[in-house]
Amino acid sequence: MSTQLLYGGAGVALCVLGLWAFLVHRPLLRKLIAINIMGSGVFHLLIALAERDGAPPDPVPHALVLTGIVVAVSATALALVFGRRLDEQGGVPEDER
Amino acid sequence: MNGPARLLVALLAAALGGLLLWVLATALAARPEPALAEAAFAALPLTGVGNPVTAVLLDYRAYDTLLELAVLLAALLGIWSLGPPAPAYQRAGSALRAMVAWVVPLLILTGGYLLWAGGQVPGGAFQGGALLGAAGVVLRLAGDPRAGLPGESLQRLLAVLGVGAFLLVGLTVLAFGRDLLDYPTDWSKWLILAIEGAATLAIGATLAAAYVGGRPPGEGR
Amino acid sequence: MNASLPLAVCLPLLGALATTLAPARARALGLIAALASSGVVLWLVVGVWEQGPLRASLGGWSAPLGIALAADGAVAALLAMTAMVALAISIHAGGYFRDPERLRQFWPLWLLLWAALNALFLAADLFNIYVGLELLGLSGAALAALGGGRAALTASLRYLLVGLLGSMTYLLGVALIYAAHGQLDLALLGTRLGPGLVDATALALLSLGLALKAALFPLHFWLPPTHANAPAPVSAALSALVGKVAAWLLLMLWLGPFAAVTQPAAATLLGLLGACGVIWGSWRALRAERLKLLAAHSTVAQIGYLFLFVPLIQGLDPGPERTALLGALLLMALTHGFAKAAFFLAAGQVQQLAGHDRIDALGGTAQRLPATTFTLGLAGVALIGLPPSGSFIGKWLLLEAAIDQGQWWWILPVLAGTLLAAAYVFRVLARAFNQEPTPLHFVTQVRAELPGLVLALLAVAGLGLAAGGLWGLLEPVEIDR
Amino acid sequence: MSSALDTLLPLLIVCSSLVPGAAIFLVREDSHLLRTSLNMAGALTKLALVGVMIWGVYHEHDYESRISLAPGLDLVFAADALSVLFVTLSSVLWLVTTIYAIGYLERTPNRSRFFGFFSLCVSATVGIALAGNLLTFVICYEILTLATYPLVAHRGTPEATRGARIYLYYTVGGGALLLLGAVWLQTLAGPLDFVQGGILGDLPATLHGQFQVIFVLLLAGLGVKAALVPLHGWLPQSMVAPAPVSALLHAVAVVKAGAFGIVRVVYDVYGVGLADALGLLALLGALASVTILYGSLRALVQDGLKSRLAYSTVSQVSYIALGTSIFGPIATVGGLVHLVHQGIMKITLFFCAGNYAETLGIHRVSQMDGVGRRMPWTTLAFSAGALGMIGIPPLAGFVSKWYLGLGAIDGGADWVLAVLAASGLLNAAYFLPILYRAWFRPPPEHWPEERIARRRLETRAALLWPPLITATLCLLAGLFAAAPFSPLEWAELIARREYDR
Repeated sequence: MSTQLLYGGAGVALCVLGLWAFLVHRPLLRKLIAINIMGSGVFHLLIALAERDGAPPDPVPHALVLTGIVVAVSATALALVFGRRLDEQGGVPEDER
Repeated sequence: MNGPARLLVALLAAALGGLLLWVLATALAARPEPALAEAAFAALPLTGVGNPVTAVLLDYRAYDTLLELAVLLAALLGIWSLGPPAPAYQRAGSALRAMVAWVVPLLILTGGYLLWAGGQVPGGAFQGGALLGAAGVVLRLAGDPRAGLPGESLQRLLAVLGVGAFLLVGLTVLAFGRDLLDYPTDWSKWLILAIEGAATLAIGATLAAAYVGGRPPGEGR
Repeated sequence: MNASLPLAVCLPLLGALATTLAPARARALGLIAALASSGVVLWLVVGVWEQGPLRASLGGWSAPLGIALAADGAVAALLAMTAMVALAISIHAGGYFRDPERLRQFWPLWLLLWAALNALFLAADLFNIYVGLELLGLSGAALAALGGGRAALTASLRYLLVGLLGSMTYLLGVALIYAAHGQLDLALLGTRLGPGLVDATALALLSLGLALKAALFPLHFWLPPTHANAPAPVSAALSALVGKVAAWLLLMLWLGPFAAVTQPAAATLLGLLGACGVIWGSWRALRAERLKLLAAHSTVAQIGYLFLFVPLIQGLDPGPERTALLGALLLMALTHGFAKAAFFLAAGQVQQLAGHDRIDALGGTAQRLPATTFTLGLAGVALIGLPPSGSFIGKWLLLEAAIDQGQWWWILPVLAGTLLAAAYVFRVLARAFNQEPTPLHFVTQVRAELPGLVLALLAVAGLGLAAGGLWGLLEPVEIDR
Repeated sequence: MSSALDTLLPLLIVCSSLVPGAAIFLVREDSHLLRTSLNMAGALTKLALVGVMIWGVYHEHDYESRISLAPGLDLVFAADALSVLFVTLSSVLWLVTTIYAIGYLERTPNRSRFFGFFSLCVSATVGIALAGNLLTFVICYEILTLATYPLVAHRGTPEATRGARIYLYYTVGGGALLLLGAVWLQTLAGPLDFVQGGILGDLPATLHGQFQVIFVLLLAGLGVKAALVPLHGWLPQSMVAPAPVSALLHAVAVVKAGAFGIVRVVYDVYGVGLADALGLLALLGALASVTILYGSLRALVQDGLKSRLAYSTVSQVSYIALGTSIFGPIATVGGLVHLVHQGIMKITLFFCAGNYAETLGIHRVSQMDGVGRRMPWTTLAFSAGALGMIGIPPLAGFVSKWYLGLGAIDGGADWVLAVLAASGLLNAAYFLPILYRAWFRPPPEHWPEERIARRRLETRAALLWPPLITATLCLLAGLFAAAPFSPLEWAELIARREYDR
C-alpha cells in the first residue's frame, strides 16, 4: 500500500508539475513538453494502481497505459509537425502571442 | 507571465498536488477488491493468449485499441495534409552506414519477436511496432529520405492496416451475428495474432512516416 | 444486441480507410460512406424508437470486463442530428474545396471525426471516452489546419494543445475513479458513486477536462480563433458537433452516473459559468468584425445555454418534469447544431464570393447570394431563439422551470443573451438589404448553398414545429447507462 | 361538415398564404406572371376558406387545429367570433393590398423577396388572429416581427436600414417582455388557452399581485406593436417602407396585432371582470387616452403626409385599447368595431398617399394644393378615409366613436367623452386642411415629379382600384352598420358571448 502511494504520489507530482509548466510557459513547444510530462504522471499513477500486494498485477491499467502512450505519441507527433510548419511560415503571428 | 503570477500558479499547483495526494491516499485506503483484475485472469483461457495485458488490449477492450489505431491514423493523415516533408539529412558516412545495416535488421527482427512473444509474456504489437518505427527513424537519420518506407500507395496501405484488420475481423464476426470483435474461441488466438501483426506493421510504418513529417512522394501532383 | 450501435462507429471508420487508400476516388467513396453512416444512424433511431434504450456489448464481454455501447433516446436524437449535419457538410464540402488535393485530405480526416463523434455519443465506458476524445481532438485539429495559413496553423496548434491538456486532466480523473472503484463502466459506476471527497475530486477533474473541450466559460479562449480560421465546412463541424459532444458528455456525467456526487451548489456554479458564457460570448459576437468570428463567439454563448439547465434538472427526481427539461436541453443542443452548421456553411459561401468576411463590407455579396443570406437569416433566428425555432421552445421550458422552481435569476442571462443575439444577428442581416443587383435565381450554386439552407430550415421549422417527436423518443428514458 | 375539416380549417387558412409565400421565394425574378398567380391564388383561397369559417362560427361550430410542440406546450389554431373578425379583416385587406403592391412595385428589383415576406407577414397575422392560446399568439407575434423587418428594410437605402433597425429594437425588446410575461403566467395558470371570460378568475387571490405585474409585462410587449405611448417611437421611423408595406403595417398587421393582443389578454386570458377588479383596465385606459391625445397633437405638426398618417395611427389604434379598457358591452363593441373600421380607413389613406407619391412625387402636405383636380378619384377616396377618421356620419369611423361614447356613459367613465371630443377636434384639425388644399387650392404649374402621365385613368389601374374599393367599404360599413354580418353586428355578437356567459 505505501509503495503504491509512493509511486502514485510521484505520478501526481509529475502531473502537477506538467500542469504548472503548461500554464506558465508561453512557447508552444514548451507547452507540448509540459503536456507530455503531465501524461507521464497520469500513466505513472495508473501503473501504480495495478499493484496488488504480491498478487499478479492488474492487467487493465497496464493496457490503459499502453493505449494512452500510443495516443500521446500520435498527438505529440502531430503537434510537432504543426510547430515545424508554423516555424517555416514565420512563427506565431504577432497579434496571436 | 510575470513573477508574481508564476508564483501564484506554482502555489495553486502545489495546493492541487496536495489535494490530489490526499484524495489518492483516501481512495487507496478504501480500495475495493480488484474484481476487474480477477475477472481478467479468470477469462484468460477463453482468449487464447497467455499474456493478460494482450488479452485486455486485443480482446476485452479491443474496441479501445481499435479507436486508438484510428487516432494514430488521424495523426498521420494530419501530418500528411500539411505538405511535403523537410529535405532528407545528409547521407551517412560509411561507418554509420555499416552500423545502420546491422541495426535495422536487428530492430525488425526484435520487433517481430516481441510481437510473437506478446501472446504469452510482456510484449506485443505496440512494443514491436515501436521498434519498427525506430528502424525507420534510424534509416532517415542515416540519410534515407523515406525512412525505409515504400511508395505512396503501399504506405497508405500500411497506414490503414491496423484499423483495417480490426474492422475486417470485427465486422466479419458481426455479420455472423456475434458482437463486434467477439472472436470465436477456437480461432481467437490466431485472429488476435493476425490483428496484432497488422497493427505492428501499421504502428511501425506510421511512426516512421510521422518522423518523416510530410506527405509521401508521389502524392498530390 | 443491436448491430446498428457498433456499425455507427465502424462505417465512418471504414469510409476513412477507403478514402485513405484510394485518394483519387475520395469524393465518391466518402459520399457513399456518409450515406451509409447516416443510414445506420437511421436504423439506430428506429431501434430506439421501437425498443427503448439499446445497449451493445463488444467483444463478447459484458461490463465490467468489456466495453459497451449504449444509446437512449437522447443519444439517438444527437446521433441523428450529427448524421444530418455531417451529411450536409459532406455534400457542401464537394462544392467548397476547389482544390482537389484539399478535398482528398479532407475526406478521411472528416470521416474519422465523424466516427469519433458517434463513438463518443455511444460511449458507456469512462476510459473509452478518453480514446474517443483524442480521436476527436486530433482529427479536429488536423481538419482545422486545412486552411493552411499561419493564423489557422497557430489556432489549430493551440486547439490541439488545449485539447491534450483537457484529455490529460480527464484521464487523471479516470485514474482516480479506477483507484477508488476499480471499474470504468458508467452504468456500474452509477450504482457505486456517492458523495465523498474522492468521487467529487474525480468528477471535478473529469468536468474540467471536458469543459476545456466544450469551451465552457472561462475555458473558451481557444475556440474563437480556431473556429474562425478553419475552412467553413470544418468550422461548421467543430462548432455544431465537436463542442456539442464534449458538452453533452459533461452534462451526461453530471445528470447520469455522477448524479449522487453532485451538490446543488456545484450545479449552480456550473449554471453560473454557463450564464457567464452566454453573456460574454454574445457580447463578443456583437463586437466581432468578421462573420466567422462572430459565429465562433456565438458558439461560446450557445454552449453556455446548455449549462443553465444543470441547476434546474439536478434537483429533480425522474418524472415528467425532468423529462420535459431534458427534452428542452436536447432541443436547444439540436437546434444550435443545425443552426450553427448552417450559419458557418453560409458564411463560407459569403467569404468565398467576397474574398473576405468583414461584416461591414458584406453588403453587395449578401444581396448577390439570396439563398445564402436567407440561410444566415434562418440560422440567426434559431440562434436568437425566436419562434418557430426549436430553441424558442427550449427557452420557454427553461424559463418556465426557472420560475417554477423559484430560481428566477436564470431569467436574466436568458433574456440578455436573447437580446444580444438579436443585436448581433441583425447587425449582419441589416447588410443584406441594399441596392446592389440581385441574381435571377434564388439558389445560385446548388451543391454549396442547398445543404446549409436545409439545415437552417430544419433548425427553424423542423425542430420548432415537430419537436413533439423528441419527447416521444425520450419518454421512457432517463440518462443513465 | 366533416370533422376532418373542423380540425384542419384554421391550419389551412394559415397555410393558404404560407405555402405560396414560400414558393414565391423560389420564383425567378422575371417570372412576373407566375408570381402574381401564386399571390392571387393564395389570397383568393384564403378568402374562400375564411368565408366557410364565418358561416361555421356563426352557427357555433368549433374549429381547432392542435399540434403538440412539447409537454404542456401546444400550438393551437382555433376560431371564435373574435378571431373571425380579425381574420376576415386581414384576408380582405391582404387581397386588396396585394393588388396594390403588384401595381406599386412594377419594374422594381427584388420582387420575389418582397412578395415572399409579404405573404409570410400575412400568414403570421392570420396566425395571430387564429391563435388559440397565448403560446401560439407569442409565436405568431414574433414571426410577424421577423417577416416585417425585411419589408421595412426592402428599399435598401440607409434610411430604410435605419428605420428597420429601430423597428427591430422596439419589437424584439417588447417581444422579450411578452415572452417573459407569458411564461410566468403559464407557470401560475397552466396552458393559457383563450377562453371567453378569461381563465384566471378561478385562481386564488394570493396570485393577484403577480397577475398585476404580469399584465404590465404583457402590456409592454403588446404595447410596442400597438404603438402605445411611450412605446410608439418605431412607427414614424418605419415610414420609409414602400407604401403597401406601410398600409399593411398600419391597418392590418403589426399595429393591429398589438391591439388585438391587448383585447385577447383582457377578455380571454384575464377576463374583463378580473382585469377591472385588479385596476388593470384603469391603467390601460389611461395609457390609451394619453396615446390618443399625444398622437393627434403630434400629427398636427407633421408636414410629411405619411408621418402625419403615422401619428394618426398612433392615436387611432388606441381607440381599440380604450374601448377594451371600459367595463361594459357597449364600449367593447366600440373598440372591436374600430379594429375593423380603423383598418379599412387607414389602408385607404395609405394607398392614396402612395398614389400621390408614385404618380406625382407628392410627399408633403404642403405640396398637395389642387391635387384633387389632377387625381379626383384618389382624392375622393382619401376624403372618405379622412372624414371617417374624424367621425363624420355616415362613414365607418362615426359608428366606432358613437359606440365608444355610449359605452363610456354606460360604463360610468364620463371622462372618456372628453378624450373623444378632444381627439375628434384634433382629427379634424389635421385632416381638414389637407382636404381643403386638395380640393380648393389651385394646382401648381409643375408637380414635384410626375412619373405616371394622365391617360384614361389618373394613375395605374392597379393603384387606383384598391383605394376605391376600401373607400367604398368605409362607406358601406357605416351605412349598413346594422345589416347582418356587418362588422358592427359581428362585434355585438362577440360582446354578447363575452358578457352573457
